[in-house]
Amino acid sequence: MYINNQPVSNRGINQIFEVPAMEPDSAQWGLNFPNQYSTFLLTKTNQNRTKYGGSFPYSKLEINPRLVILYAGSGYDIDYNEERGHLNSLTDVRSIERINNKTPGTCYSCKSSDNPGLWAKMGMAEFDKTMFSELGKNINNPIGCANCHEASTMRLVVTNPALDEALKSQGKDWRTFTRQEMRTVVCANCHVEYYFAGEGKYLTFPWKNGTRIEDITAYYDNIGFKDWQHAISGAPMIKIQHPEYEMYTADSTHYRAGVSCADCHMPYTREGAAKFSTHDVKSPLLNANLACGACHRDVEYATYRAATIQSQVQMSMNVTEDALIAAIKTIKAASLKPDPDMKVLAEARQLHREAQMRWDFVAAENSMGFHNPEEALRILLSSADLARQAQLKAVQAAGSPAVIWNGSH
Amino acid sequence: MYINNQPVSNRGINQIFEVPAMEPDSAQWGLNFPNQYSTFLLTKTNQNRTKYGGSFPYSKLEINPRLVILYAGSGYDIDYNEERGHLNSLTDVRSIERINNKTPGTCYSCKSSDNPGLWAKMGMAEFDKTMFSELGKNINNPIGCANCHEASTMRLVVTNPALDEALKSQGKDWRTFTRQEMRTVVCANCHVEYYFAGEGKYLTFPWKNGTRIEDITAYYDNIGFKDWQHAISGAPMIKIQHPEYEMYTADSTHYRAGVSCADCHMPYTREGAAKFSTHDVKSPLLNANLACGACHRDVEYATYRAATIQSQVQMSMNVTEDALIAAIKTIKAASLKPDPDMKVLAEARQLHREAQMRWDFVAAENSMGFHNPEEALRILLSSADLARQAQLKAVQAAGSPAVIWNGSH
Amino acid sequence: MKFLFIAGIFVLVAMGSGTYVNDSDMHISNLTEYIGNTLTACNSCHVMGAVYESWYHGDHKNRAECSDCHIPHDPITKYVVKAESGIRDVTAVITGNVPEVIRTTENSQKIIQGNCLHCHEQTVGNIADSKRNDERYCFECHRTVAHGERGISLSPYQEGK
Ligand code: HEC
Ligand code: HEC
Ligand code: HEC
Ligand code: HEC
Ligand code: HEC
Ligand code: HEC
Ligand code: HEC
Ligand code: HEC
Ligand code: HEC
Ligand code: HEC
Ligand code: HEC
Ligand code: HEC
Ligand code: HEC
Ligand code: HEC
Ligand SMILES: [Ca+2]
Ligand SMILES: [Ca+2]
Repeated sequence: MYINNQPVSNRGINQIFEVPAMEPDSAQWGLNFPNQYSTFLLTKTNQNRTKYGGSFPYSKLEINPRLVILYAGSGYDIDYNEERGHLNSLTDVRSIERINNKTPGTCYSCKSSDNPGLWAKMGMAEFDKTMFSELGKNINNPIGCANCHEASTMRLVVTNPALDEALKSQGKDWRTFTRQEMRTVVCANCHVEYYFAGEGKYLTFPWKNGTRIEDITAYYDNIGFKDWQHAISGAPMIKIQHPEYEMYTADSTHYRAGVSCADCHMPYTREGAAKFSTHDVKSPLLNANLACGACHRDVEYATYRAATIQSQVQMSMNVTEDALIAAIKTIKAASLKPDPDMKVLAEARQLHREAQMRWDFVAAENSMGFHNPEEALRILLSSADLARQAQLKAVQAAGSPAVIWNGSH
Repeated sequence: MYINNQPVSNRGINQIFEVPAMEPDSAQWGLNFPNQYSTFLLTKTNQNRTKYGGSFPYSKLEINPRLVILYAGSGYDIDYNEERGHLNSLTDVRSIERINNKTPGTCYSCKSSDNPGLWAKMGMAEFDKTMFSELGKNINNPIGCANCHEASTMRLVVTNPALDEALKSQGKDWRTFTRQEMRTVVCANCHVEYYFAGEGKYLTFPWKNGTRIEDITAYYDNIGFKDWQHAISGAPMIKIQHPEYEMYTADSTHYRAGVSCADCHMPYTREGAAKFSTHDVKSPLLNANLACGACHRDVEYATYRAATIQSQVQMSMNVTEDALIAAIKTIKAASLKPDPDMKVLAEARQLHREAQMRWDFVAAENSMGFHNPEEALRILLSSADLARQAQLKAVQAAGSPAVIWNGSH
Repeated sequence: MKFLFIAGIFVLVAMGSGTYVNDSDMHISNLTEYIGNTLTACNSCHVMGAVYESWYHGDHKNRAECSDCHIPHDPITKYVVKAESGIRDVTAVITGNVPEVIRTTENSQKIIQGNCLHCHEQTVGNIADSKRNDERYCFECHRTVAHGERGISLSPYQEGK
C-alpha cells in the first residue's frame, strides 16, 4: 500500500521511447511522460466557466453586444468566442466564421504541433503564403508537445519563427535566456499581438520599438498599417489580439517578482508521489489552491483580491466602451453632415483608432486585467480620454453639437 | 496545554512617572518612554524630499501650476503645501494663508495634543464654534502622545469625537476593534476627508453611506453641500482632503493582507536590545529597509514597484487634469455666450463637480496612489471621463463647438 | 487529550515495530530518530523536501532546526504534539492522502509563535503582549525568515538528485 505511493526512483527525463525531432503526435511523447500527457488531454474536455474567463466557449458577442459595434466590419463582429483548452485549437480555428476563402495559412501558425515540422521543411514565408484551405491538408494535430519542447532534451524552445525574429529585432536571443525566463517566453510563441505583413501575409510581431501599447501604436502608425476600416466611424483600425505576454511583462507585480506564466498556469502537482507540471493549462482560478497556494499562504486572500481587481477593470472597461461607442456614433453623425470639415474628421478617426487600440489591449488580453492591473487601468484611462476627444473633434468637424451621441448601450 | 508554551508577558508599559489623563505635554510621557519620544522629536526637523512626497514643505502650487486653475476660488489656490512631520502641525496651521478672521476653531481639530483635554472640558460643538483666533489662546502644543494614546494603559484610542461619531453612524464601535485594527484606525482621527456641518462648523466625516468616493459623493449631493463655488466654471465644489484612511481601507492589497498604517509608517526599530515602534512618522520610502524589509525580503523589488505604481498614477493624474481644465475653460466659454442653455450648463457644472471630487480623492490622498493603486486608477478614469462629458455638455449648452477649449496647460 | 495520548502511543509503537521502515525513501530506522530533534527526521519524508530546501536557504538555517520552531519546548507537550502530528503525517503518507499544498494548522501556528518568542523574548518585550488575544503572528511580517521566499519549488529535474 505504502509502496504504491512512492515516486519512481529517478524522476529525471529518461526517455523510454525515442521521440523524433518535432514529432507532431503528442501521444508518442506521452509514452515517455504519461503524467504530462494525461493532464494535457484534460484541456480537450474542460468546460468550466469563471466570472471573466474559463473554458466554456461562449460567444463574446452575446455576452457583450457592444462588441458588435466596436468591431464593426472586422469579422470579429460576426463570430468571436471565449478561448478554451489547447487541444481544441484546430477544431476552433476551422469552425470560426471569421475564416473565408481568402484566409491565409498564417492562421494556422499558433494552432498545430505540425507547424515546427512544416516550418522546417517549407520555411515560414511559404507556409504563410499558402492558402488556409490548402495548407490545412498537411495539418492534422492540434497544439502539442512539439510547440513547446525540443524532443531530444525536453527543454523549452522557441518554435515559432516569428517570435525568434521579433526577439532579434529587439536585440535579444532566447538561447541565452534562463530556464525561468523560458517558462514565460515559451507562451509568447502564441500569446502575443501579431499582424500579417505584406502580400505574403508574413507573420510578424510589432515589437521593434518595444512591447508597450505606446510602442506598438507607434509601430503601426509608422508603417501606416490597418487591419480593417471601421464600418461605422470609417477609421483605419487595428485589431489587437491576446497580448498576454506584452501586458504581463510590462513591469507587472508578478513579473517583477520573478513569477512565470507556468508558475500560475502549470503549477506543480502530484500524482502519487511524483511531482510534475500540470499540462492542463487553464484558468488558475479553477485551481487556486495549487496555482496561488504555492506562494500565498492565504489563498482566499489572493483570490479575493484577484476578484476585486477584475471587477475594477471590468467596471473601467464599461466606462471606456461607452466612451468609444459615443465617439463612433458621433463621428458617424458628423460624416453624414452635408459638409463636414474632412481634415478635422480625419483627426477624429485617428483618435478613434488610437483609443480603441488601447482599449483592445486590455479587452483582448484574457485576464481581465489581473496580469497587470495598474498597467491595464492606466491604458484604459488613456483610451477613454482619447475616445471622448475623438467625440469632441467630430463635433468640431460637424460644426454643430447636434451630432453628439448621448444614447446608451 | 499550549498556553504553557507561551512566555509570560512583559510588555514594556511599566511607567516610572504617572502621566495624567490627556496630558498635552509629550515631554511628560517621554520620561517613561524615551525611545518613542526621541524618535517622535525627529518629525520636527525632517526635511528630505521623495519624488512625490517627503517632508520638505514645498508649495504644491509652484510644482504644479494647474492646481491654481483647478482650485480657483477655494483658498487652496493661494497657499497649499506639501505636509511634513507631526510636530510641525501647529506652526503650519497658524501660518497658512488659507486662514482668515472667519476661520473657525474646527481647524485646530487635528493639530494639537491640547484637543482631547479641551473636548472633554468644553465639548466639541463649543470647540468648533469658537473662532480660530480665540480658541488658539488655549492651544499650545502640536500633535502629541495624547492624540493617540490613553495615558494610563498606553493603548491606542480614538480621541477625536468626529471619528467616534462617524464610526457610530456606520454602526461600528472602535472599542471592539483588535489591536491590529487600532494601528490603522488611530490615524483616522485625522487622515480622513471631513467637512464643517452647519453654522456651528461642526466637524463631520461624510461616512454615513460608506467611505468609497461614490458613497461620499452621494452624501454631499444628498445634503446639497458645497465647500466653495468654482471661480472659473461656477460649479458648486467640494475640496477633498487627505482621504488616506478611506483610500487605504477600500480593499487595497495591503489592507486586505492585514497590514496597518503603523506597519509602514511606524516600523519596529531597535535601540539596544529592545524593539519599539519608531515614532518618526514619515514617508516609508525614506526608510524602506525597515518599513518594507521585514515583509519583503527584496526591498529593491518593493520600492521599484512602488515607483512604477506612483509614476503610472502620476501619468494618469496628468491626463485627468488636462481633461478637467478643458472642462473648466469650456464651461466658462459657454457661460460667456449671449444665451446659453442654463439647464444644460448646470448639468455641465454638476459633471465638473463630480469629476473633480474624484480626481481630488486621488490628488489630495498623499501616497500618489500607492495606498491603493487599482482603486486610485479606477477613480481617475471615471474622473477623466466625467470631465470630458462636462466639456461636451458645455458645448451643447453653448450650441456651438467654438467654445471647445483645446489649449494645453 | 486522552485521545492524543493513546494516539501517540499508537504511532510510537507503529514506528518501533518497523511496519514501514527500511524503505528507500523513508529513512526512519528507529524510534529515537523521529523523537529526536534532528533534521533528518523531518527530511526523511519526501513531502517535506521543499520546506527542507527552503529552510536550508532561509535565514535561520544556522540558528534553528525544524523542531526548534515546530515542536513546543515544554517537555510534556513536546511528545504529545509529536505523536499527534506524527500520526497525521504518517497516515497521510501511507494512505496517499497528501494535500496538494501543505499548510500549517492553526495549532502549529501557535506553537511556532511560542517558539519565536522563546528565542526572541527579550527583543520583543515592548511590542509583543501575549496577554492580548488579538496578537499578530511574528511571521506575518517576517514572512521569509524561516522558509525563504515561497513558491521556490524544486523542479522535477532537481528533485531526484
Ligand atoms: C500570478 C499568476 C499568473 C501569471 C504569472 C500569469 N497568469 Fe494568466 N491568468 C491568471 C489569472 C488569475 C487569470 C484569470 C483567469 C480567470 O479570469 O478565470 C489568467 C488568465 C489567463 C488567460 C485566460 C484564461 C481563461 O480562463 O480563459 C490566458 C490565456 C493567460 N492567463 C495566459 C497567460 C500567459 C501567456 C502568461 C505569461 C505571459 C500568464 N498568463 C501569466 C494568472 C496568471
Ligand atoms: C502553439 C501556440 C500556443 C502556445 C505555445 C501556447 N498557447 Fe495557450 N492557447 C493557444 C490557443 C490557440 C488557445 C485557444 C484554443 C482554443 O480556444 O481553441 C490557447 C488557450 C490558452 C488558455 C485558455 C484555456 C482555457 O481553458 O480557457 C490558457 C490559460 C493558455 N492558453 C495559456 C498558455 C500558457 C501559460 C502557455 C505557455 C506555457 C501557452 N498557453 C502556450 C495557443 C498557444
Ligand atoms: C501569434 C499566434 C496566433 C496567430 C497568428 C493566430 N492566432 Fe488564433 N489564437 C491564438 C491564441 C494565443 C489564442 C487564445 C487566446 C485568445 O483567444 O484570445 C487564439 C484563439 C483563437 C480562436 C478561439 C477564440 C476565438 O477567437 O473565437 C480562434 C477561432 C482563432 N484563434 C482563430 C484564428 C484565426 C482565424 C487566425 C488568423 C487570422 C489566427 N487565429 C491567428 C494565437 C494566434
Ligand atoms: C503550452 C506549452 C507546452 C506544451 C504544449 C507542452 N509542454 Fe511540457 N512543459 C511546458 C512547460 C512551461 C514546462 C516547465 C518547464 C520547466 O520548468 O523548465 C514543461 C515541462 C515538461 C516536462 C518536465 C517535467 C515537468 O513536469 O515539469 C515534461 C516531461 C513535459 N513538459 C512533457 C510534455 C509532453 C509529453 C507534452 C505533450 C503531451 C508537453 N510537455 C506539452 C510547456 C508545454
Ligand atoms: C511563484 C509565486 C507566485 C504565484 C504562483 C502567485 N503569486 Fe501572487 N504574488 C507573488 C509575489 C512574490 C507577489 C508580490 C508581493 C510580495 O512580495 O509578496 C505577489 C503579489 C500578489 C498580489 C498583490 C498584488 C496586487 O496587485 O494586489 C495578489 C492579489 C496576488 N499575488 C494574487 C495571486 C493569485 C490570485 C495567484 C494565483 C492565480 C497568484 N498570486 C500566484 C508570488 C506568486
Ligand atoms: C504598505 C505600506 C503602507 C501602508 C500600510 C500605509 N502607507 Fe502611507 N505611504 C506609503 C508609501 C510608500 C507612501 C509614499 C511616500 C512617498 O511618496 O514618499 C505613503 C505616503 C503617505 C503619506 C504622505 C507621506 C509623505 O511623504 O508626504 C501619508 C500622510 C500617509 N502615507 C499616511 C498613511 C495612513 C494614514 C495610512 C493608513 C490609513 C497609511 N499611510 C498606510 C506606505 C504605506
Ligand atoms: C492628531 C491628528 C493626527 C493623527 C492622529 C495622525 N496624523 Fe499624521 N499628520 C497630521 C497632520 C496635521 C500632518 C501635517 C503636519 C504639517 O504638515 O504641519 C500629518 C502628517 C503626516 C505625515 C507626513 C509626514 C511628512 O514628513 O511628510 C505622515 C506620513 C503621517 N502624518 C502619517 C500618520 C500615521 C501613520 C498616523 C497614525 C499612526 C497619523 N499620521 C496620525 C495629523 C495627524
Ligand atoms: C480631520 C482632521 C483635520 C482637520 C479638521 C483639518 N486638518 Fe489640516 N491637516 C490634516 C492632516 C491629516 C494633514 C496632513 C495631510 C495633508 O496635508 O494632506 C493636514 C495638513 C494641514 C496643513 C499642512 C499642509 C498644507 O495644506 O499646506 C495645513 C496648513 C492645514 N492642515 C491647515 C488646516 C486648516 C486651515 C484647517 C481648517 C480649514 C484644517 N487644517 C483642518 C487634518 C485636518
Ligand atoms: C500619531 C499617533 C501616535 C502618537 C502621536 C504617539 N504614538 Fe505611541 N504609538 C502609536 C502606535 C500606532 C503604536 C503601536 C501600538 C501597537 O502596536 O499596539 C504606538 C506605540 C507606543 C508604545 C508601545 C511600544 C511600541 O513602541 O510599540 C509606546 C510606549 C508609545 N507609543 C509611546 C508614545 C509616546 C511617549 C508618545 C509621545 C511622545 C507617543 N507614543 C505618540 C501611535 C502614536
Ligand atoms: C506588514 C507587512 C508588510 C509591509 C510592512 C509592507 N508590505 Fe508590501 N505586501 C505585503 C503583503 C502581505 C502583500 C500582498 C501580496 C502577498 O500576499 O505576498 C504585499 C504586496 C506588495 C506589493 C505588490 C502589490 C502591487 O500592487 O504591486 C508591493 C509593490 C509592495 N507590497 C510594496 C511594499 C512597499 C514599498 C512597502 C514599504 C513602504 C511595503 N510593501 C510594506 C506585506 C507588507
Ligand atoms: C525559524 C523557525 C522555523 C524553522 C527552523 C522551520 N520552520 Fe517550518 N515554518 C515556520 C513558519 C513561520 C512557517 C509558516 C507558518 C505560516 O505561515 O502559517 C512554517 C511552515 C512550515 C510548513 C508548512 C508549509 C508552508 O510553507 O507553510 C512545513 C511543512 C514546515 N514548516 C516544516 C518545516 C521543516 C521540515 C523544517 C526543517 C527543515 C522547518 N519547518 C523549519 C517556521 C520554521
Ligand atoms: C512520514 C513522513 C513525514 C515526516 C517524517 C514528517 N512529515 Fe511533516 N508532514 C507530512 C505530511 C504528509 C504532511 C501533510 C499532512 C496534512 O497537512 O494533512 C505534513 C505536514 C507538516 C506540517 C504542516 C501541518 C501542520 O502540522 O501545521 C508541518 C509544520 C510539518 N509537517 C512539520 C514536520 C516536522 C517539523 C517534521 C520532523 C519533526 C516532520 N514534519 C516530519 C509528512 C511527514
Ligand atoms: C532556536 C532559537 C530561535 C528560534 C525558535 C527563532 N529564532 Fe530568530 N533568531 C535566532 C538567532 C540566534 C538569531 C540571530 C541573533 C539575533 O539577531 O538575535 C535570530 C535572528 C532573527 C531575526 C533577525 C533578522 C534575521 O533574519 O537574521 C529575525 C527577524 C528573527 N530571528 C525572527 C524570528 C521569527 C519570526 C521566529 C519564529 C518564526 C524565530 N526568529 C525563531 C534564534 C531563533
Ligand atoms: C508589524 C510587523 C512586525 C511584527 C508583527 C513583528 N516584527 Fe520583528 N521586526 C519588524 C521590523 C520592521 C524589524 C526591523 C527590520 C528587520 O530587521 O527586518 C524587526 C526586527 C526583528 C528582529 C531583529 C532585531 C535586530 O535588529 O536584531 C527580531 C529578532 C524580530 N523582529 C523578532 C520578532 C518576533 C519574535 C516577533 C513576534 C513577537 C516579531 N518580530 C513581530 C517587524 C515586525
Ligand atoms: Ca478561456
Ligand atoms: Ca509630506
